[in-house]
Amino acid sequence: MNDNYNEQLDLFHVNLDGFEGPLDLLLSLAKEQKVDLLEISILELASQYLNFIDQMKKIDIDLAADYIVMASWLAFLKSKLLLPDQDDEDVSAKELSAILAFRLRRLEVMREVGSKLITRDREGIHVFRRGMPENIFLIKNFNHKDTLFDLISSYSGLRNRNYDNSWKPRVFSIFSIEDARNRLEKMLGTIVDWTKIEDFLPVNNDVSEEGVLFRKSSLASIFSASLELSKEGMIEINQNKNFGSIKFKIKENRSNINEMLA
Amino acid sequence: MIEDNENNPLIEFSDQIRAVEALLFAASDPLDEKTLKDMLPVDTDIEEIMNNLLNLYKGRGVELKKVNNKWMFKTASDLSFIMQKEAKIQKKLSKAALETLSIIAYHQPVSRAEIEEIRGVTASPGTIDTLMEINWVKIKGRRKTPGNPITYGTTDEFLVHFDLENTKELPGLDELKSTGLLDSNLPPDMYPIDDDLEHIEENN
Amino acid sequence: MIEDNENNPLIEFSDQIRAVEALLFAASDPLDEKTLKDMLPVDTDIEEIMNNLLNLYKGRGVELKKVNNKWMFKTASDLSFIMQKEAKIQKKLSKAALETLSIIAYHQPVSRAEIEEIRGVTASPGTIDTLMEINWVKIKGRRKTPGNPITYGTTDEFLVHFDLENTKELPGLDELKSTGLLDSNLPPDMYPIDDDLEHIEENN
Repeated sequence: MNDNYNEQLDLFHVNLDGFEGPLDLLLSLAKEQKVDLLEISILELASQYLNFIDQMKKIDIDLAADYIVMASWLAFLKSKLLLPDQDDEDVSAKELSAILAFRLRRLEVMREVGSKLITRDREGIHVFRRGMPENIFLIKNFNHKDTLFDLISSYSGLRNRNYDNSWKPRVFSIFSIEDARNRLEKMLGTIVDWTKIEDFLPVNNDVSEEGVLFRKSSLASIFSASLELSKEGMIEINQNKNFGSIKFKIKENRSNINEMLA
Repeated sequence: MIEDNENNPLIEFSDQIRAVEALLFAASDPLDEKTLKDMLPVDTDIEEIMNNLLNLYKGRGVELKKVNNKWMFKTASDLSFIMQKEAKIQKKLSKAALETLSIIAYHQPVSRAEIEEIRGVTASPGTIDTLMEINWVKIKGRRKTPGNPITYGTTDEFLVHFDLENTKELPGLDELKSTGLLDSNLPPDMYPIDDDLEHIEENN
Repeated sequence: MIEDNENNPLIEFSDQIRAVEALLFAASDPLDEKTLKDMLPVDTDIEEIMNNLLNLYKGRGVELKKVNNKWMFKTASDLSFIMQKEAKIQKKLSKAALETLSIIAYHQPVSRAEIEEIRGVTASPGTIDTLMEINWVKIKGRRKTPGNPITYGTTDEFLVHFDLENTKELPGLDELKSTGLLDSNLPPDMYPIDDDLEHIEENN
């Protein structure tokens, strides 16, 4: 395991790939201090972690949330450690440091016992059971090897299989800009005076989510189409004040043309 | 009766004898003498070892046997009443049986028609029978709906075998999702275990 | 060295001992004393039988071992150098899986949330699954706290694989318990003493 750590330390300035999360990173940084975890300087450790994360952010913007959360917590802890103790605090900076040291030590011992476990005499590697088991008649269900895992994974597999999980995008009924332009052109041919934008909207009294979306999209599309038409010199747009009502009117010369065409 | 190590002739046995004993015990097939010899030091007198082992296991619950020039341990033939002659019971349930069992476990009390609906296939007639034969599934009663279909549920033996205290200990939909076993897009209305499961009164 | 049956103490063994020997040999999986007893006459002193078998197999190539109050035969561990030739290649556990396994073993029964808390990362789906699939980890039940989370623990297979008689024998368990390192929160004796506060400020 130690060799593994040394390898990771070499990679410190490169990436986070070798780490199993922020606690793992902190533990590796702590080991760099080369002191007993119980005597570790949490302030120094917090600074190291924050520096490391800062460097990482320059290379990799997609830093996992776990690391960012730990960084902000450590920044908080660091500021608490540097400031004089406040009386109204629920938890003292020292207590928070102790909790962090405890968590690091706890993770470390879990790794230690893991390496102890894995080096024991293991069945199927060092030690073996009977290679030719015989069926025992008298023990009921003895020969059934189905486990709970088999049962629940079978159920999950069944559920996954029967559920159509292909993704279908939701189709919204919206009023396209193209439709809006056609509608505006048609209506402005018959309207001569300044007319509010709302009067151009298609009638829709649907109160469902769909209906609301349709009305919002028609307002947006009519407005966009009006900008297009105005740019082309076909209509005039008027708004007296901020958030005041928007009005359209066909351009004078254009209405004449329309009359001539009509 | 063997009282202590001083009187136990076994500890005098050479490591080679111990090794052959272990190899034959762990082997999944009978081993011939050449195979055994290849695993042991060159000067090993394999015949003497086999003779020693033969004597050692004579009259015991487990005997050393030579079959087709290969050696194997076998339980003594006079104890065969304990052993099953042939493996009648499969070691693992078939996929269909395991699926049916899981549906019964999660949806009990459940009728055959409902099982078929969930599995999306017509149940083969033997599947539920098999599960009832090994006593993991039982008839729970009849549902008080038209046709009064028979409903099925799991037995205490099922709980014992799968080391469950009760069927509520089965992981629920959310838990299956968090393990990654279940597609996380499954709609929530497919939640398998009804919280009121116990309150559904069936004719037991 | 055994010359003939007259000098072989083994044939004096009662049929009951032979039967238990045969059963444990045949089973390959650990069997508990109750199961063994159920298959023998009512007056059987199972403890005496086990003591006899333990003595008989002491120092042999095949040894009798106790796992979670169940009995099984296994090859002697000092013969591993020969047996390794027979060993099938085992999948290597990932660092995350071994860490998760250790946490489950030493903290059992333990919930997924607690495992994540100790590891300081969100568990990738699949880690606990893998451990359940190789049958080292099982669902222990639901905790009677809000949310009733499922808790995990180790199986008999885990004990067999790592040559442990029971979970109390996990290496270093007592020491870890006494130092409070298996507690879920900071143990009381690890709380900092307020008098030292100025000292820490000076240091930094």
